[in-house]
Amino acid sequence: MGKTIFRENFHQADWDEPIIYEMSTPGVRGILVPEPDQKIKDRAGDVLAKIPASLRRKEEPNLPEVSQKHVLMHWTHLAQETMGSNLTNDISEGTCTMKYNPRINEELVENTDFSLLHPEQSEETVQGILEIYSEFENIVKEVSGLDKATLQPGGGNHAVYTAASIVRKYWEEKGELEQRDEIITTIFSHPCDAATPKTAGFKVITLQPDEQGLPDIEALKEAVSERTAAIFMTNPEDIGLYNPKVDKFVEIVHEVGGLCFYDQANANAFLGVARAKEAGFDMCHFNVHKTFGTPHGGSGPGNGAFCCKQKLAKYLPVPTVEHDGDKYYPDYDRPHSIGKVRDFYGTAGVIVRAYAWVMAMGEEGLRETADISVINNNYLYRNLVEEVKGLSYCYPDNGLIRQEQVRYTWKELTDDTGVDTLAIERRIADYGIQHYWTSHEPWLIPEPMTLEPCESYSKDDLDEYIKVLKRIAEEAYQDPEMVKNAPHKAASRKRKDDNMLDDPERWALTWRAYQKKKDKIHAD
Amino acid sequence: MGKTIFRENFHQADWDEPIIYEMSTPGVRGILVPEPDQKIKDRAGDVLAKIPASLRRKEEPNLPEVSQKHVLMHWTHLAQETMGSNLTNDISEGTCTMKYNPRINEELVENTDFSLLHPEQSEETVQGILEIYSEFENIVKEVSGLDKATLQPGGGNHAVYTAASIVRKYWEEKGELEQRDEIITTIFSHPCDAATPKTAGFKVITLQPDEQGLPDIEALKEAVSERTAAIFMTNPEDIGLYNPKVDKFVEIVHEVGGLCFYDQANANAFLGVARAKEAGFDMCHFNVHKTFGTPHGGSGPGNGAFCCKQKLAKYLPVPTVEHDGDKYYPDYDRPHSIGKVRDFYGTAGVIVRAYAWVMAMGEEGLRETADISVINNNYLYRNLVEEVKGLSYCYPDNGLIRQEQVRYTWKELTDDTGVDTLAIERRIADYGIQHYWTSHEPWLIPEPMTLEPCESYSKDDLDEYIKVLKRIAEEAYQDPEMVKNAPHKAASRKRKDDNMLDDPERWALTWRAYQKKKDKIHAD
Amino acid sequence: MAKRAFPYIPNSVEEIKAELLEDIGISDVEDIFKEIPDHLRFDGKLNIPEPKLSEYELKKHVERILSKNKSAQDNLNFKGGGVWQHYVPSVCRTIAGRDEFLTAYVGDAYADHGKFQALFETASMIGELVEMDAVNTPTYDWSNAIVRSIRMAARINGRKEVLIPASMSPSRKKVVLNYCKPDIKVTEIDFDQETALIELDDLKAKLSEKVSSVYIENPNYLGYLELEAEKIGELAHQYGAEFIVGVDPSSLGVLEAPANYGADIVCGELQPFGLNMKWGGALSGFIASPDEEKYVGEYPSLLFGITPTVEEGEYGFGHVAFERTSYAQREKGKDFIGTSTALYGIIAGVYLALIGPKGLIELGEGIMQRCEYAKEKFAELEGVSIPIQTPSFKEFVVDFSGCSKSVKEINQLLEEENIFGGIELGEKMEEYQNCALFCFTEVHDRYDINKLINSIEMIIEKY
Amino acid sequence: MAKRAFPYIPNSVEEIKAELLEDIGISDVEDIFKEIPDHLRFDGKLNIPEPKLSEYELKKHVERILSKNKSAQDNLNFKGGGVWQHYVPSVCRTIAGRDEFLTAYVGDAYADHGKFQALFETASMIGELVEMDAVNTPTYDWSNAIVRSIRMAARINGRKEVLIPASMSPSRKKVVLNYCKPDIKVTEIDFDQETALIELDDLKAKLSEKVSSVYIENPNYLGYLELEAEKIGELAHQYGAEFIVGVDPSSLGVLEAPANYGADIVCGELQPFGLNMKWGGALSGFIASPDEEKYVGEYPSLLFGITPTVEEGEYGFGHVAFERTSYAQREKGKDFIGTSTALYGIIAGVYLALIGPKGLIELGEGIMQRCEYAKEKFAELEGVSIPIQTPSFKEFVVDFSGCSKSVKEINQLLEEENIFGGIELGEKMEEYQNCALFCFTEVHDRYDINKLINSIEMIIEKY
Ligand SMILES: Cc1ncc(COP(=O)(O)O)c(C=O)c1O
Ligand SMILES: Cc1ncc(COP(=O)(O)O)c(C=O)c1O
Repeated sequence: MGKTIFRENFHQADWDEPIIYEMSTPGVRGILVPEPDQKIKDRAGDVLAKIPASLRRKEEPNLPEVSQKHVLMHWTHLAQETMGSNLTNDISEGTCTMKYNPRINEELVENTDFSLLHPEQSEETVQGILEIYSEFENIVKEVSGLDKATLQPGGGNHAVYTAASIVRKYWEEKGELEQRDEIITTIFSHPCDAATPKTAGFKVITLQPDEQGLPDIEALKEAVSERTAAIFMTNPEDIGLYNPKVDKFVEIVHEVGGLCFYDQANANAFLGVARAKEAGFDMCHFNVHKTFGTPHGGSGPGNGAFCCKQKLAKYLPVPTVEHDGDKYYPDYDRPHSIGKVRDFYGTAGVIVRAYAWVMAMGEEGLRETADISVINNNYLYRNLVEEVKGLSYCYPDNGLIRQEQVRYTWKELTDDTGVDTLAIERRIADYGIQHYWTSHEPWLIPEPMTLEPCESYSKDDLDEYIKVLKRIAEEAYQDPEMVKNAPHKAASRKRKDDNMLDDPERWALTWRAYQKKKDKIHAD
Repeated sequence: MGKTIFRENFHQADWDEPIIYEMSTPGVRGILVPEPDQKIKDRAGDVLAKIPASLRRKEEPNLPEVSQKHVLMHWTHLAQETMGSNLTNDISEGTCTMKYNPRINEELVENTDFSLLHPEQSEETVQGILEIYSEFENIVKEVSGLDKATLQPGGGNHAVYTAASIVRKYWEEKGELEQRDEIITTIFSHPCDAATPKTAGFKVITLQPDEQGLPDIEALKEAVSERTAAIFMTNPEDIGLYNPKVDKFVEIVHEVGGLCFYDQANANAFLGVARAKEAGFDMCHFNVHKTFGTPHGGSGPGNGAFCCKQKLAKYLPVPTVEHDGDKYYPDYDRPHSIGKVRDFYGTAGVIVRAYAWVMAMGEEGLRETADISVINNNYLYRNLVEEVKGLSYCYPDNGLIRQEQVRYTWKELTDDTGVDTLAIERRIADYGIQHYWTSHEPWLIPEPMTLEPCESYSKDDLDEYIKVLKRIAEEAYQDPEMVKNAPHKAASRKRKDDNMLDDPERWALTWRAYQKKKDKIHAD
Repeated sequence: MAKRAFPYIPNSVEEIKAELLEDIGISDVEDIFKEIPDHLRFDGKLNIPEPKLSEYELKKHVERILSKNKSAQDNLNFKGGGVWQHYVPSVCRTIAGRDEFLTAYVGDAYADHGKFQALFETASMIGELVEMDAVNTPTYDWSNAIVRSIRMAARINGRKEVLIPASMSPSRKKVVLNYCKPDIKVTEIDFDQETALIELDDLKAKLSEKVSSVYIENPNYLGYLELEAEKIGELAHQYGAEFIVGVDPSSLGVLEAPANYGADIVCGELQPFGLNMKWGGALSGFIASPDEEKYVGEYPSLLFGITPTVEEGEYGFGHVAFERTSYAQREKGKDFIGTSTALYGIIAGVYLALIGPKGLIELGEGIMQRCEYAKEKFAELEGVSIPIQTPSFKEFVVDFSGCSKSVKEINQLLEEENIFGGIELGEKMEEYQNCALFCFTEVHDRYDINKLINSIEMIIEKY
Repeated sequence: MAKRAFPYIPNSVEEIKAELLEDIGISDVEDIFKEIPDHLRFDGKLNIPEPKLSEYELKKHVERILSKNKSAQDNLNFKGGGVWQHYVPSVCRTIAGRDEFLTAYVGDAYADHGKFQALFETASMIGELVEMDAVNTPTYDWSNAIVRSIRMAARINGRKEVLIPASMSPSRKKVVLNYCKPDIKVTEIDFDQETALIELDDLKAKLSEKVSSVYIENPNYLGYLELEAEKIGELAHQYGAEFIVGVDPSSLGVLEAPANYGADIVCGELQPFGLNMKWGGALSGFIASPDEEKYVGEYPSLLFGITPTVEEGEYGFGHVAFERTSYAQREKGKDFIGTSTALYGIIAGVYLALIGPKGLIELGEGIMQRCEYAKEKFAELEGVSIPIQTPSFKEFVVDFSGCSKSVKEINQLLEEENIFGGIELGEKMEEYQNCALFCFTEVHDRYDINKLINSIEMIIEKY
């Protein structure tokens, strides 16, 4: 075992970096564009003159003018001021499955055999990428046990929105959409399980947890009716409890004719362990950027792999990827399709990476992923709860063993010291660790913290994390003001006044807006 | 113009990173090696048993065992703790020509059409790289005005050593080697102009400067004799003065029959302005990693492009790159050759990059490089000398206009405050700037600092540099102890005791040595 | 050989696993999974392909599959239509590949200060291109940016109908039709087949006080400039509707900023800015509007703002009006927000800073010059014509009706010459049978264009 | 179009240049260059090719030239002989591409702390492989490491003769012969053509009290294990000579650490550790020795040591015994030091940490298995034989004397099958006419080996 790392002297890179506009000098170039040759120019004539005055740009766009070295330098500084999970002990971002994103997969997507494909190329010329799509669909079908998949959605929300669109189409085709206008979800399901059905036009009914912290089956029984279009639920919910009656939920909804969608964004800890099929779901989705090891990109590109049973397959967005016995082809001829949720085929690079990730792991590797994820989590949580003063976790007495993540609570520490979870979240960055995820809204658990130590983390990482939280808790008891004023060693110090960002007079979304509002922003 | 940048709140990344051995856990893997398949294993049998006992490894080599994520993380942290010039305002490393190293060139050398070439491939299969060698040789021949080139040396020293080897061979073939055993150089020429002739077996005579700071022509006249094998000299020497009598030096040496080698490592400011040919030199070299924009790699791989007149061409290392009218080929059939200075063809990737750099610039670009380099330098030096308290420069009254770099002196400031150049050099890192280059040994100029603001730096960079040095000088006057204890915001703090590194009992070149000496090292 | 630990799973070493289990106080992982009732457990092993455990074999395996593709590396590509082949500067690739940006996620603007600043800067540059003060963090793609703009408009004025041009990208239209359901009625405005422009009369006929917004694209899907854009905006405004303009922003070096011809909301696609085509996988949409609460309060996306910190002179960043979002309010938020395309947004900023104002103008002008040159060359071909005379940018329609070969056949034959011909329009828009949509960018030199023309000439003549 | 500023030269904008000149108080750059007398000025314009000013055209241009090569990407390569095709892990490439390491240079261990630590760690790992406590920062290549080791030995014991094996790499030998001049006499020790091993009798005959060092390679250039290495060391020691062993360190998972069979100085090549072949351009040498002043004081290279800082518990780094070097002492330093191959050294460390002890053993064993398999397959071919039975690692000699085709002809025909055959030995070593040196590594699977064998079989039979 390595020594337990503790970055006592840590400081994040802080370049005190100007805004790119402050680095601009007229006339400087970062790169030159290939000019058309003289013969082209001669034959083309004055092309700009052909643009009618109302559409012709009158002034040079106000872009910065910066040399290539300085562009590279600036964004490299900004990069260093960002804590990517590949560089850090990123157990912090619970519910996000911040696993290692293999570098080899980045090499694969830089391959011009992929990166320079146009989506309108003939199917003959894209057999390779179609094969990867098809193979990865087979993988998610196997992992879910469902029958058909689409990889078009650009993320988890988008996949859940796709589910909502399919539910709508399903009832529309049945002629019952007017009646079936409710979608049920649970409060510990991801916000998207409520927001996307709403966007798709449904009324949303949200179930509160029972006293164990599990979805309340009695509440469900009361909620279902002939108006129920579907249930959208996560399991384990984001507090890390597996709902052992999940199949009963499905049954109850099915009984009233509703459809059942399983938000399996983070299926990491259940790969090869439990599937949508066995629980009876009609649909599910995976966040490919979580469960299948692709990078999060600071918030995308991600991908949502949506799976469904055969009966819903006809509603999938076009095109689906099919094989005619001889070759792969995109199938647009799907009259019942909801249409499209995204242009072309979705975030293809994410799929190439995910396919490569699965191929690096195999069946045994996927199962090992699940095993180590829950073992890591149980090791972390037992030790945290034992060693860190003022820390507890939600529903401590429900007798349920935690699975892949835990929602903790700093309530005791906050009561004792006045240091709240947001302060601790900021402080952790001073030890070289990404701010942790508190909780989705609403905060049913007070002063929450959610950690997910998936399979990528070593025992040393877990021990470091424990040691850091222990130290911060001690600091909170000894020097609460210091913790409240954190971070001290991150790339940026505490914002002066978060209210500014909610104030139309003082928010500024662009440099041009900032120029206009500067005085108000800096008026004290 | 952008605002003058001043990184008041700068802090370098400091991950307080453990040694990789401290991150090791038995059994962990970073990557798996492809296993031979079972049929191979079966037929091969127990191969290890065939190794005689004395040569068979008995114990696992003690390498760290670290997962892939942690390997990546560790070296990424170490990277962030390193100030590459592409990320910084690196005017600091005078004599090193820290210019922008274009990213596109890195893409080109990752191209498998280059990166996966074996040097023993048939010439038919390497026409592309041979063409680039040939083209780049043509470029350095044109830039120097000389007749023939080799790109085999791995750096500047290596090229100068090649020169020394050629001088030796030349006299050997003339049968005069015993007599011609002296090589003359000047004290402001690079150390390699003394060290490599010595290594090649010559006695070295070093000329001191005249009162203008230029090489002393009278001293040369005294030094030359029938024992003079050659002169090896830099011009401008590394204090930035152009020797206007350089051709006289050549003449004087030629008169006694000696050869003349021009160390043009940093020819950046003289591209298209002045050449070895016009000054009469027989040989010269360029540091490709300086003058031609290739990255320095933390100290290599570099490349030394060696050029010579026709009469010395036959001594060049084998192979040379030739063209038979139809195709390129490596020529090994050179009976007078010194042999080889490096395996195969030298650092080919450096040549690909350098060729691309020249092709991005063209004749106009090379000349612009020269112009802006000397303009930048004169702007910087005038303003520094005017604005920074306690700072002066060498030979201030010699009436000569500085060219591409200047050797400054902090003597006045040191006398006033006790803060020496080494302290200031450390302190500058606290503002996000690389430690500057003081001077080669010996320090003829007290408390030296050498800056070279080549063409890659913007006016804003020059102004930032001036502002930072001005600030540090003020600090030295106001709070000398603080400056002496610098750096405070770099990736590492000041070494406890530099003497340890010269003490055989307390130096440690490897982790295994450190384990053995730890107690002595930490005994206070 | 003994079982080897997985390189991506440090704790997969048996001894470590045992140590962890012991610490937890259990003997087997099943003691954790026992929370899952047996009948919900997957009984068996996942039936997926045998892995390639070594990185080398994995690489070879995936490369072998990918090599079944033909790409624009070895083929001349003239397809656009929503994904365009532009040159991606090496600096863009470098920044995109930095693990810091690549693998960040939802950190706040302290530890992820750089990410916030980068996206703020991209928004700032986009804002300049369209001349608007508010710009969002990126959406999934342009199509998504359109529908979100439409729904923003609907929330702003409470109306439930949108007019879109029948000439818009058929693919983006599919997204719009689905996303507007069930409450926003989508009405298509006719266009003139000969000019490819919106029929103003039809627009007038369809406009009413019920219309929430009018959406147009400029240049439109077929590459033509919507010449009466300003007029269209005025008409929309007469009825109190929001005027939404969708743009390919690479045109904005030479084309007017939409705000200056009346747009209330601008949206578009960032792919031209430093992102390779990736089979259409590298799309990223943006939305811009005036910096008014009325608009800003309706964005569904995250919004990053600049704000002071406790350190004098330091720039800080944070989420603007976070309460809007579905993260904060679940179904009461504005539509929904989740993982989108932040990294692409960052790259677009790098691209814009690299190319600068003069470069963007040169890019635009150079593209138009190539197009005009190509149009002339096409027109010289027997049986080939340029049916639409409206000024265009980057793309235009070529009519092969006079040839004995169909567009599909021509494209097949072009493929044999290592050319990806124009997009076949007949299947997508009934108005343009036997037509193809050709795209020319800065990656094409005269030799490339001539090769295309000569190949077509040979194909037409030969068969 | 107006003159465009150079992207690599920010101040090439006319207005800025004018501003700088004005500040300096001159009107023209010639006012600076006037220090150079006219007759020394280059009069004219450099005659070099027209530039490719846009990055896109530059890339196309260089790629077009490079595409005239044929590489091991699309061809099966069986050449070794000092540069070997191993798989380069993606993490190595990532670290190598980070601008921080890539573009650093001579900064001290404060701002360049990471560089020092990285090279210290590489030295630490190499030290473990060879089991020695002192390791230098990298030299240009193995050949350079050899000659520096030889000169170190000469300085240590003041003697002026080195014995080297006649079987060593002919190319490295050329470097040795030049570098030992004029003062160190190089004497070759004969080897037995049938075993490829050093003739102990000849060694004994040539050893004397004048001999400063005995150098051997293990495995040797032809891939064979120098079975009597220990004995050779003993003989050297009997005469008070230093015993220098050169290694391909990728063998050290299965082969004994040289220190354990008597080596005083070990040197070798780092290219197998994470560096692509790059036409032989990615070489990097190392030297290792006991941690004794006698040795450490004689290194010409920079040496990086670990040392405490003023911050309790922090690791600092710095230059060890810097006064040794030519930087410090000019001609009085130890040989010379300059820019070497630091980045390659860093990568080698990344590689070793990735592959780990078990991986290195598997690598070695797997390579030997492939070689044995290939030997058997070769032996089955009519007219082809395996002339040397000494145990080998990675490489071995194949004799084609029984065939009607020369090695050159066979190789030419193999090239048509996309195979780079073994290195032709006849030209390099007169002992092995009609022989070729074949190399097998982990990149070769059974299919590859069989393809080689089958192709040779066909070639032999067919013609
Ligand atoms: C359970 C669950 N569902 C859905 C999502 C939404 O995914 P995305 O962020 O890709 O929209 C997430 C991610 O946070 C999640 O954890
Ligand atoms: C003038 C001069 N000559 C030679 C050299 C030596 O070059 P290298 O470091 O590549 O050995 C340098 C580099 O510092 C130099 O400045």
